[in-house]
Amino acid sequence: MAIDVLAEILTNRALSADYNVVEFAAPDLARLAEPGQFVMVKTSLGNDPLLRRPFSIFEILRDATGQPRGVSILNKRVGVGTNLIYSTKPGDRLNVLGPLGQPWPRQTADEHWMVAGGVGLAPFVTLAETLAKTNARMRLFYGGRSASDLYYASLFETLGATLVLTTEDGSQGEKGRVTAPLERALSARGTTNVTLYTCGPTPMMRAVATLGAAHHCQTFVSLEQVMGCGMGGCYSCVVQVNDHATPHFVRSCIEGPVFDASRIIWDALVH
Amino acid sequence: MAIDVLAEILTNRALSADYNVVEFAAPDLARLAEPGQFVMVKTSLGNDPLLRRPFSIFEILRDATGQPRGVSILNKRVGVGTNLIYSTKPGDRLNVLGPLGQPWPRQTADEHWMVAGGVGLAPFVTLAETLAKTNARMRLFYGGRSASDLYYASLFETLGATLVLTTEDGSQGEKGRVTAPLERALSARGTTNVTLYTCGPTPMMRAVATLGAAHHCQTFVSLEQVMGCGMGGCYSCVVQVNDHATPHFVRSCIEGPVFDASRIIWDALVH
Amino acid sequence: MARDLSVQIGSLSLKNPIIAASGCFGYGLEYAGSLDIGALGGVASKGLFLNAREGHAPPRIVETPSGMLNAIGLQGIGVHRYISEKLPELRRLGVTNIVNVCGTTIDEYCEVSRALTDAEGVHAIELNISCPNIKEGGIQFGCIQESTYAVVSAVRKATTLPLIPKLTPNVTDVASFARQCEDAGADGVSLVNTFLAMAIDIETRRPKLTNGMGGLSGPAIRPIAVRMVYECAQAVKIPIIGMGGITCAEDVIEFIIAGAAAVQVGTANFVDPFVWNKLIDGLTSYMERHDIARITDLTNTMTKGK
Amino acid sequence: MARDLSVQIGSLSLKNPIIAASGCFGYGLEYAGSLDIGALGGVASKGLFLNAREGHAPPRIVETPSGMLNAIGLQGIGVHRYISEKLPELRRLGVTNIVNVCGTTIDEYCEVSRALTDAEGVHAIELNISCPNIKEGGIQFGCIQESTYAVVSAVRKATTLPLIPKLTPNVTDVASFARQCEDAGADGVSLVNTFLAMAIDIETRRPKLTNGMGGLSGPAIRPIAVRMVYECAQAVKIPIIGMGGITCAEDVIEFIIAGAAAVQVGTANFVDPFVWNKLIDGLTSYMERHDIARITDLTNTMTKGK
Ligand SMILES: Cc1cc2nc3c(=O)[nH]c(=O)nc-3n(C[C@H](O)[C@H](O)[C@H](O)COP(=O)(O)OP(=O)(O)OC[C@H]3O[C@@H](n4cnc5c(N)ncnc54)[C@H](O)[C@@H]3O)c2cc1C
Ligand SMILES: Cc1cc2nc3c(=O)[nH]c(=O)nc-3n(C[C@H](O)[C@H](O)[C@H](O)COP(=O)(O)OP(=O)(O)OC[C@H]3O[C@@H](n4cnc5c(N)ncnc54)[C@H](O)[C@@H]3O)c2cc1C
Ligand SMILES: Cc1cc2nc3c(=O)[nH]c(=O)nc-3n(C[C@H](O)[C@H](O)[C@H](O)COP(=O)(O)O)c2cc1C
Ligand SMILES: Cc1cc2nc3c(=O)[nH]c(=O)nc-3n(C[C@H](O)[C@H](O)[C@H](O)COP(=O)(O)O)c2cc1C
Ligand code: FES
Ligand code: FES
Repeated sequence: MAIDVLAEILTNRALSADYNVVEFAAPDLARLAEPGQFVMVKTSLGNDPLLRRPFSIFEILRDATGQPRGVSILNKRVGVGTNLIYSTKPGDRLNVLGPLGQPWPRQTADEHWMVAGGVGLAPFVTLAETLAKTNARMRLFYGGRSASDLYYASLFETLGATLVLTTEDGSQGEKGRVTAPLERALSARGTTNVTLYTCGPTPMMRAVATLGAAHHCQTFVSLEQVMGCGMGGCYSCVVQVNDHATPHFVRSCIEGPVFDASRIIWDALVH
Repeated sequence: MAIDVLAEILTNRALSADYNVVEFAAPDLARLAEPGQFVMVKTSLGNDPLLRRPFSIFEILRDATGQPRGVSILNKRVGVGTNLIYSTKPGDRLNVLGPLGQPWPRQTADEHWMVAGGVGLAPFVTLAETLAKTNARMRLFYGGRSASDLYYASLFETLGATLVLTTEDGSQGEKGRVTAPLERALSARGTTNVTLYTCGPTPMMRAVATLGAAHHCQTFVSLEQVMGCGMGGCYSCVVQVNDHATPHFVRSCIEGPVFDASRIIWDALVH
Repeated sequence: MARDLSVQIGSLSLKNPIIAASGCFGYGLEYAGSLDIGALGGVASKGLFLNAREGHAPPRIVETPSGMLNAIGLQGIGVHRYISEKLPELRRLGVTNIVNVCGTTIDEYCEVSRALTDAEGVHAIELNISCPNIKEGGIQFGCIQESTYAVVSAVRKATTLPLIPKLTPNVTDVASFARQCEDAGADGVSLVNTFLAMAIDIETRRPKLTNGMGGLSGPAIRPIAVRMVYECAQAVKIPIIGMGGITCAEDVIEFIIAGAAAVQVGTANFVDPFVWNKLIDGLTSYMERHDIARITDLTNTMTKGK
Repeated sequence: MARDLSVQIGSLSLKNPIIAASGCFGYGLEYAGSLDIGALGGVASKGLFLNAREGHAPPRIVETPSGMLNAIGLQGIGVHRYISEKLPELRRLGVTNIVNVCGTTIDEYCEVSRALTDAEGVHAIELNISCPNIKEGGIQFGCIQESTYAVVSAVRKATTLPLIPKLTPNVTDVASFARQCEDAGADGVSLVNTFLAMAIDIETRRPKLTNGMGGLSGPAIRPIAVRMVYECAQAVKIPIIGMGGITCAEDVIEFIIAGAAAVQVGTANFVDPFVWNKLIDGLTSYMERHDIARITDLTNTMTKGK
């Protein structure tokens, strides 16, 4: 079940010239949300821009007693809608529809390794919080262009995750792509049963899926297709999967955004 | 000459649930402005609403040394654009195009009587300031639905204008329409040479024009037609005038908004 | 006083004039978890061919000013799986089902229509002769008057269900197509389908949609759609289902005044899947304010001129 | 490297491809106090008949989502006053004048065109066979292929000026009309004029425009206009002037890639009368970024498919 909330913006915290975190007051929506689900945000009042924009639920906000009071999103400016979200002010109200989509599935592996690139970090806070409750062993492989692109790493540390950071310019962590330390770690893991979770640029996710398959790890990806409705109504968000004899399109808003990586026909994936 | 300024909003002062005053930083525009001119404000960033909205220049804002630093508008919520303006915040930026249109003409009458209804007060502050500089004798006939609709009356008093207030519910000044005291004053004025200036609802302006004609007073009206461009480009804002043998349409954005009332064919006027 | 929102289109009874537009509401069931889809006037299904179709490769949509382009390519499960997998649940939920029928040949249109006529729970057929997004069928029937007449009269013989051809706006004189439908025995017409349109990525110099062109829908097209509904209402006596850019009750009322007996809402559902109650409530309060007892009293009531 | 923005349409030379659209820039002089109108690629005048016209009673425009309707009704001073009162000053300012010619009969089109041919300072004729807002002329020539051919070939004989018929989008197959113009000897075609459309005041149940219907322009129509320009570019060899909803340099580039040699900008000028420099600057920097030496190298360069 999804609900639509004309949600007040509680805070808008700029992390950089491109990234910000917006907190919405939306207790009912927050109560329903599961890790990895997303919301559709209407970024303007009028008809232009017309369609909502999909965002992972970044954090479930809680009051002093632990009750859900809202959700936040981690926003990266890439176009008109994300620009509008970047420039919102506390007190503004935007329509937030959710929670939508399939959450990260619950896994019973020995270790849970999250692999995030850039704004692909968004769906992992809720996952890490849930895993932390079961004292599961977690690692976060987190890559960005430079140190200033790596946000919230310490939050994951607090939740008990081991951090493996990489930057393309070497300004923090290992220099290079996040898949390099991932591959080494997979090779070194011995008999430890590891589940991989990944979100980020498509080439990164594809590389993680390939590594996961090569190392026989269950691998989940959270895809980011262009979405018109987020509810299964428009058939815009399809990805090609290979479950049946012939490849076919499924709607990533209701069958996803989280998919078992082995289903995805990567060559057919846009973005 | 008109210029377009992406003007920062300095203050947004709500006068009531429907009226507010917005101050824009726009020194160059303010320097060019003459009493009775207007600006075209783009009320949104995107394409919806698409067109700018016309507003009288309410005040010329000046710094401590008397230099123009911007303009304000007196805004009344009636639809989508005026609603957006009502809800702007300081620091927001909107495009303001102006100054546009013909100003109130300079007159050498013994007395200058301004007749305003509701938001029709807007073009009179600049007129009163200009008249005040010449120590001209002024009256402001100002009508509203109730006391809470009459704003800025004291400003006019400060500028030396005699106030004649009316409200439909009698909560301030005389009960009834503003044209009643106006008619009495006209009848009582003796040989004093009076120029009338009016802005407000069309029926009011029409009544003032009729009174002005009956009492042989030069009468100017500031009309508020729907305007697409404000610069003479679209021919949307026409009013029918009778200067020539046959009635014909002239563009109120460039021949007006201020007209000699005797030119207007009132029966053809919308709004 | 209770307001009568019911509408009759041939033998099709709608409890209210607000229908979910084809292709914009999945098969309906996608929304059943979040709202009471049986409360809608009707649900127009996604376009159905005889067989399943994969549709076009994404990107399938692109946003435009106050509108969107789509080139879904009629991905769908085919009529038989619709009947076996979707209809039972739709029936259980009390949905008024208006099935959008596609075909690449007149025979296919007839065969799909026959299958639906034999099924339980189908209330009407909306004949899609106007999809701009597939080459092999649809729109070519909708752009030539003789073809429109031919396909509508053939399907008329194949079904006893209320038959509502859906017209394309991509023609010079839409009213003449409505007349062909009326002459061929249609119970009503629906319009408009989307406007053939295009957006180009200036960096790659390729169309933004994989399919090249797409159909424009949403508020952007509303003024053209209202004009077309008005023109059809002057031309035919059968009821008209109007659509194109409806987002709020005021828009619904505008279409009804222009000549529509009922309306469909497509793109607005993407923006607000809970729009339905707002439309119905807004319509009711307008009727109260204007003392209109039956919504049918509002249809085609525009006064011309000043 | 300097970028070459110049464009040739028959014997009409434009210094750059950005033209002010007819009816959206007065006679040009309205803007001369605020900007250098001689720097534009060209100015398409307000539509001119032989005689002066009063136009329709207001309201003449109404805003719609990302667009506007207009029914100005071609208020204008007539061709002779244009020649005597406007042309001298336009000439002095170095304006490239593309005069939009209207008529209620073929004879009138020819007579207006002859007068302009004899005048000094007219650079081209844009033949308005597409105004949706007047009953007695214009659009009926633009909606029937034979009539289009007839009026264009008649005016072709009446003038030596570059002749550019302006097409209406209110037809099934706009490219076939472009072909008629080419066959009749036109030097280019311009498109699109506005889409016939309507908005109804639901409180009064009257059209919002006094005239009833009006023409839709602005960003809302852009994707349809781009598609139509593309279709024409596949169908004719003469240059195309594209328009419909252009607001920024990216939009200009989109039309050029779709097949336009030059573009016109109408509604956007209402929103931003200083849009012109932004368009020209944006175009130049795109050409620099993509290493395009001549803007003509960009015309009709869309790659189909993936
Ligand atoms: C399930 C899901 C979760 C997401 N979570 C986040 C998140 O937590 N934080 C975040 O910043 N972004 C997230 N995104 C991506 C985000 O939705 C897009 O960046 C946003 O829609 C772009 O809107 P815009 O108006 O700024 O861009 P536009 O101006 O519309 O387009 C700019 C560019 O972004 C691309 N784009 C447009 N729409 C989408 C879309 N729906 N998905 C992906 N790319 C798009 C366009 O192709 C174009 O290249 C998520 C997307 C999905 C599908
Ligand atoms: C020269 C001039 C000076 C003006 N000065 C002021 C001023 O100082 N303060 C102020 O509050 N208002 C002023 N107005 C009126 C103001 O422009 C309109 O109220 C505003 O454009 C309405 O925009 P909207 O989007 O809120 O309304 P919409 O949602 O567009 O329409 C709501 C209603 O307002 C009417 N309307 C729409 N546009 C106009 C328009 N351009 N002019 C008049 N009525 C319109 C519509 O017909 C409709 O009934 C002035 C108008 C003109 C022409
Ligand atoms: C994504 C999408 C898919 C559509 N699919 C169909 C379809 O399968 N059959 C059909 O007749 N119309 C289809 N349409 C057209 C709509 O039913 C409707 O006619 C059009 O979108 C105009 O209405 P709107 O502006 O309310 O969306 C589709 C429209 C969209 C946006
Ligand atoms: C107010 C207005 C008046 C117009 N008058 C004319 C005209 O006189 N002659 C003509 O050929 N087109 C006229 N047009 C159409 C425009 O030239 C142009 O074709 C159309 O508006 C689409 O471009 P746009 O979206 O950039 O405005 C007019 C358009 C508007 C909005
Ligand atoms: S976004 Fe509409 S079906 Fe997935
Ligand atoms: S508002 Fe455009 S001509 Fe006056």
